[in-house]
Amino acid sequence: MGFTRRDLLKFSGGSAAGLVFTPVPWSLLHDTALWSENWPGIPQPPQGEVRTRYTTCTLCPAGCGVRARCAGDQPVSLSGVPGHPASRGALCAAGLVGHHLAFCRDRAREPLAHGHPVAIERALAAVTAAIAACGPRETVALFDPRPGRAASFVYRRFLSGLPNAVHCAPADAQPCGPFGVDLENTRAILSFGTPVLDGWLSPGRVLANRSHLRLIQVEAAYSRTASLADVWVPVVPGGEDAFAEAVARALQGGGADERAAEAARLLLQNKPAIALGGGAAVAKLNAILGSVGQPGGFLPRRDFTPATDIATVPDGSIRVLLIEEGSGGRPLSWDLVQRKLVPQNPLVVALTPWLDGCAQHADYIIPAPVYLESLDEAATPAGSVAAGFSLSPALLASPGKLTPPAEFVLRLAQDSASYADVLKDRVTAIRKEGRGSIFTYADAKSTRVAEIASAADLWKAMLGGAVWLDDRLPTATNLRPGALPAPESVELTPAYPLILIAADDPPAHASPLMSKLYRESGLRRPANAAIVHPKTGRGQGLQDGCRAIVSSPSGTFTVQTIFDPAVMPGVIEVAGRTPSAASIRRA
Amino acid sequence: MPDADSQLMPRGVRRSTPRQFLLWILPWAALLAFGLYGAGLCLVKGLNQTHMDNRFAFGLWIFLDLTVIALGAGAFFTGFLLYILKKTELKAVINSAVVIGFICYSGAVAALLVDVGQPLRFWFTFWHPNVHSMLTEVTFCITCYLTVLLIEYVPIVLKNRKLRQIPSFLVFEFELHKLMPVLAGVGTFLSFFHQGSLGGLYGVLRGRPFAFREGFAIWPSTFFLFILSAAAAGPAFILLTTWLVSKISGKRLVRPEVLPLLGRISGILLLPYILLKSIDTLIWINSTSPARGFAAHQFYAWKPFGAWILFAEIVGFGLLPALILLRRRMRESTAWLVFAASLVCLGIALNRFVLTIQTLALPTLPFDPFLSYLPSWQETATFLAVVAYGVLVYSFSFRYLTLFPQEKDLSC
Amino acid sequence: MLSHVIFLGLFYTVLAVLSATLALSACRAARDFKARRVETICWQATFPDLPARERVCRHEFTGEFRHRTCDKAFDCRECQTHAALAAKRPQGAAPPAREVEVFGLDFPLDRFYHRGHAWAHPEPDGTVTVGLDALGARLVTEPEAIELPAVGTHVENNGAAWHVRKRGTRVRILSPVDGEVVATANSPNGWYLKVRPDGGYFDARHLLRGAEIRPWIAREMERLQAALAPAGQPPTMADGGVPMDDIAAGYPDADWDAVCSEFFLQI
Amino acid sequence: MSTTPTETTTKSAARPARYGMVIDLDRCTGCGACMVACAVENNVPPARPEATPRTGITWMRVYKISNGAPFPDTRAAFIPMLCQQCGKDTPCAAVCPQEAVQADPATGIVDQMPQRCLGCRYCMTACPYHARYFNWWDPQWPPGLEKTLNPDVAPRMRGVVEKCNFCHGRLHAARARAAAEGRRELEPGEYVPACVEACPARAIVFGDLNDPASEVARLARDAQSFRILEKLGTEPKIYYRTARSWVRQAAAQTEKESAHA
Repeated sequence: MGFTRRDLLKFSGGSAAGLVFTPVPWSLLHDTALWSENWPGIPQPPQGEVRTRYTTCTLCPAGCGVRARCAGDQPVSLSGVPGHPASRGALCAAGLVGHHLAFCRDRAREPLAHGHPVAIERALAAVTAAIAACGPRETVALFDPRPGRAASFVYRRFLSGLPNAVHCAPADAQPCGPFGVDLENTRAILSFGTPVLDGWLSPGRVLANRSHLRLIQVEAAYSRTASLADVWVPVVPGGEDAFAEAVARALQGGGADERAAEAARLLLQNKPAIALGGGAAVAKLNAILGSVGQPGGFLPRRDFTPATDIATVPDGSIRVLLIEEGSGGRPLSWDLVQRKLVPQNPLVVALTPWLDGCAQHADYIIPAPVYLESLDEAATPAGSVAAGFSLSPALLASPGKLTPPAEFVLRLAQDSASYADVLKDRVTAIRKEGRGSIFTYADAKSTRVAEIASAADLWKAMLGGAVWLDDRLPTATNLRPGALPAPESVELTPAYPLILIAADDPPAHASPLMSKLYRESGLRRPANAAIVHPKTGRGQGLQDGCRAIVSSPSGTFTVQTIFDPAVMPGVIEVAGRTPSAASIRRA
Repeated sequence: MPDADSQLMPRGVRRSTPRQFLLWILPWAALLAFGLYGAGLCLVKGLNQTHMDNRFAFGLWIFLDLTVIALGAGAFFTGFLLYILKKTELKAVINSAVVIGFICYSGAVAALLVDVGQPLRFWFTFWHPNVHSMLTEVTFCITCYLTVLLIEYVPIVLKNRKLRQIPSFLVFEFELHKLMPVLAGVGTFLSFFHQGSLGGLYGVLRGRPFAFREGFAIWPSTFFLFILSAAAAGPAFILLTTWLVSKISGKRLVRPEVLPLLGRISGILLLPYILLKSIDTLIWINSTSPARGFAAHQFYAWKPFGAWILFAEIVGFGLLPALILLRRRMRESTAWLVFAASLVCLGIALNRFVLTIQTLALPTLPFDPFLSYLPSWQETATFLAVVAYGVLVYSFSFRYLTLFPQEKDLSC
Repeated sequence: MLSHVIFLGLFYTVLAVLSATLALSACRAARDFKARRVETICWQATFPDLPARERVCRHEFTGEFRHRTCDKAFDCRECQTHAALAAKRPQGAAPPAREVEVFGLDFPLDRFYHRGHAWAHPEPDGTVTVGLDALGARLVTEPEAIELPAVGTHVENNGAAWHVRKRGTRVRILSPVDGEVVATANSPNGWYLKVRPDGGYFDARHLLRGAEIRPWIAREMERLQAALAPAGQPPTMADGGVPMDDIAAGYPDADWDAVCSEFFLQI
Repeated sequence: MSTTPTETTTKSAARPARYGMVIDLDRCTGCGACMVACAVENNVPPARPEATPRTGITWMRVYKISNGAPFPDTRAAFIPMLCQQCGKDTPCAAVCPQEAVQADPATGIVDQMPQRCLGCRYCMTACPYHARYFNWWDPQWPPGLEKTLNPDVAPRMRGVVEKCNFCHGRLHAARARAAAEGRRELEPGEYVPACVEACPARAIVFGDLNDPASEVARLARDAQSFRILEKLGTEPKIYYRTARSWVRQAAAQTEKESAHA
């Protein structure tokens, strides 16, 4: 009686049936569930004792206080500092994910010469040589996105040692010149295209005062500010001055059209009121409103760093250009730069954390640390009525090989001091002056500088997260705010029948998380979108969503058209463009 | 020397040559393989392979499941009529009905396993059931009923000409067959519940005023409508398949009186269904929907889902076939019979489509747009795989098993 | 909570019913094996699946019915209809050793014929010899193999008695008698089995005899012609009606599997 | 959100909390800070490039709505949408086949348990607010970014549904702190979700709707406050308020033709 195949089958069948009654299959089942819970590829969040550290945001001139929640040494989330004089405990969306910037793509990680790695000494030598070779009519220029910092003083000191050098800055670097805005007491704002509720000054401070502000927004685009303003006055780009004049007339009791009259009425009913924007007309309005030097208006403050608007530098004059690019903010337009450079072999050095923007065209790229990667500073918070200063201690480990722009300039100037020394000197100076008080983030307390024992203590306090604010100046009416250049009016030609204006643009560099959320919620139009009124679009033979080519005197670019009846007819809105005449046609 | 192939076929019936059969099988096998590839992609890479999204969380697959389960209802209902109500004429199609039911349910379950995001957790529903969820009811009943169908399928397989030569198989089959009424009873019970719960699935969606319905006790009206419609569609589908198979194989499979009988059963069930459906719709339009802040007409304001779809469902695919099937003279003509049966099946499909797709396409938030959805090729492939699987299983069963007992007597 | 109980209760009841059904049928199957009812059950399960033309009642041959299909699986011993009709019939004992000759086939009348073409012949010693009738014999002349049951095996009426392999087809011959095999003989023309009937008494009520045989064989021959005729052609016999000794040899391209199944009542 | 001792004592009478929000649509500037803070707090991964607005995960999502009028009469507003934490026969909780959605009676918070979720997405079809999101992809962070994950919240796996849970992690943390100080009840304002904390416009007020003294309860009772799809009878706990009648029209009414003419 042998072991037949039948027996084998019986045996296997029996054992299979028996197996069901053992715990084996069930535990296996359970394991699969566990496995599905920590699926391969799900990262483990960092562990470590949770600590709170403080710093100051340097992504824009607002200088908001930042409280960082850290697991171990790793910041895992940022939030505002309650009671902060400038930010009032708020952070903007970009600020909330500032700690992601270090991990963005297209970071510059080592010094590059035309795309090839180079020793920083070589770069220094090349720049020095180029400066030495400067001709009589050629200038050395340094673009400083945020004048008024200790770094800016380093730049100025360096430039002052050169025959003809110019310290450039963006046009709107210091919106109100040596003045701050006394928002806390302002009752009405007549804004000409200023994004009052969309990043102007310190968002927290503006919004904290929103409830007692009447806002009249004079703007062609129905921007987010316009949508939340009490009154939206759509005017043709370039028509702002005319409207300002009209309001001025109305204020002085003269006749004006209905919209201007209503605006004037609002301003008179809610004093003190101010007008925001460029041009003589706006300056005149402020004079009529008596908003300069008065509570609730523009108040003078001590610090002001005169810097040349790069647009006003004569074309074809810059031989050597050093461009500092911050972690955030709008990048400098290369079209503009090109116009300013000398035709023959100019030298452009980009002191930037990013490989895109102007860096693509620069001869040398000196990688700069991004926000939170190295000790940095924030100058007077935008629009503050008193000079201010705060440190931005690093929260992230610096990947090395990075040179803060100021550091590079110091080495150009053969100055042995480091950027940290410069900041220390600034703090020492503040202590020496003894004016004003510091607000420490951790305990939300204000302390008179005079009461702080030593510069070292002040330094320590500032490193721990604090902002210094100067005492207010006695109000003086004889001052005039430096008027911004008026928005030049656009004259249309048969070739360029439409007006190109800027739509609110997404930041050039942002956390992938933030851009994802904006994209998916449709809260921001894509960067390459051209938004037009359906009538205008059809008039130009376009369809909603089709690809199109926009051409303007300054060049052509392709876009995706979006029809939106909210847009002013005859206008094309494209993110991050300067107003000009333009035409659009189907691609 | 008789070849193994014909050895497996039931005696006394003619089947196509192995060559012809292969030619018939191959394209379907290819389709199945392609579909399995698509499904595999979805399982390995995740459901991003589909075109479903957070707003169209259900898509082609759920529509498929609902439809095939409705069409598969023929199995339980024929079994019910045959074993419980002793309608012996239906012996002629019961085997075929069981096979179809098995195909439909197993296909649906397979599709569901691809459809869920975490197939490994399928058993969680049995472990922590939320008994208040219609889906739990569906899951439990469908798994049970699939087992029932499997048990009903076994005897048919064991009666294969080769297998029956093993005495133990034949004896087991013999004994099992004696207990068929029990299985039929259980099957009927289960089917009533899950067919209903499938309807309840949408009826309970208080967040979707288009689908939400009032009802009795814990069951919304769709619960009962689904049972009735499925019972009506089942026989119609068997009628259709039987006719189709006999056309394709060129054989007479059942006595001439069987198909009209199926048609009559379908018609008898369809008429009350249409009646109740119309009443339910009226109640919904005039009371249920307005009470939740939605004027019913606005559901049909979005192209292409105009009010025509409602009329088509009730009149074109409901009343019309019901009337045809209930007229003896028309039933006598195969053409009318088949036409009406196909209308019934299409009507059921349309009904399930509306409940799945239109429900999800309609916006609920006031500031929200109407959404459209088009399945990805992976989804479509998986869909086709289920179809191909069905055709293959049926073809093999038809070739090697006795699906239509009357065939051998009719064939000479 | 209550809903849980109700719901899960129902679910587990269903599961219980299902498994019980399976278990029950398995047990019954096992019991059948013990009770040696396997062969009978196999026949029971096979009979309904036979084509209607093979299930005609024997009383159709004798013209007592125009159309009647057997519902007792050819076991006339349990059939009241048969009992009634048989009672009417004059029960003269079959005249010994006379032969019926149909289409040149000899059917001795001293034997009882099973519908599966086995004959049974009660011997004086109380045993029953079982063999293949003339038609059956010619269908499986010169078989490739003959598988006879071992002496001592119990054969069931309508159960498999022995197997013959012809042209690759394994044909099972149905036993006309219940009993124990006492002897086997591998002789194609004579008897195959000697069986001692159960209870020592040979009940032949279910077997064909006497006047039934001629109409039966006549009908069988028609079917044979139909079965042998290639599809589509009118049935003809190669030798003008009289089947030759080895029919298989005469029809090399006939589906022998089908033919044998038809006449030996196989599925 | 200051509180007097008497309030706290009344609170400490063991009454279950019913956390809710009032969102002031007239303050919301659509800056998106709430969305960002929410995603950071809850470890929502950045989307794959192939993700669309309909496959991405945004627990908190700011919709832009308009009155549909053309220039210059067009008006726009922003509506932050999140799980509305339905309080009465919660649609999603009722349909989940395996109790992966649970409404906590003690807080009224509707919570999703991703580790039990089957991914059948029935709850998503049940939700009238489209506040539930499915993980269509394996979660993936750009290299380095996974170091910035919030240690208090576990990232979800592919194939499960997730949604806003009022930053449940923060509630647990707050309770732990309270327990450490020997308190059984939370002070008002001790626990706020990330979006509330982050909103620069302070447009979101959060608190216990059961606490009549709380600001959120007061605002919810305000005539300007309303709830979206209130007629569905699911008792959502997110209130919206606006003085602009057209915004209320566009947000509260369900007649869609006008909104999408």
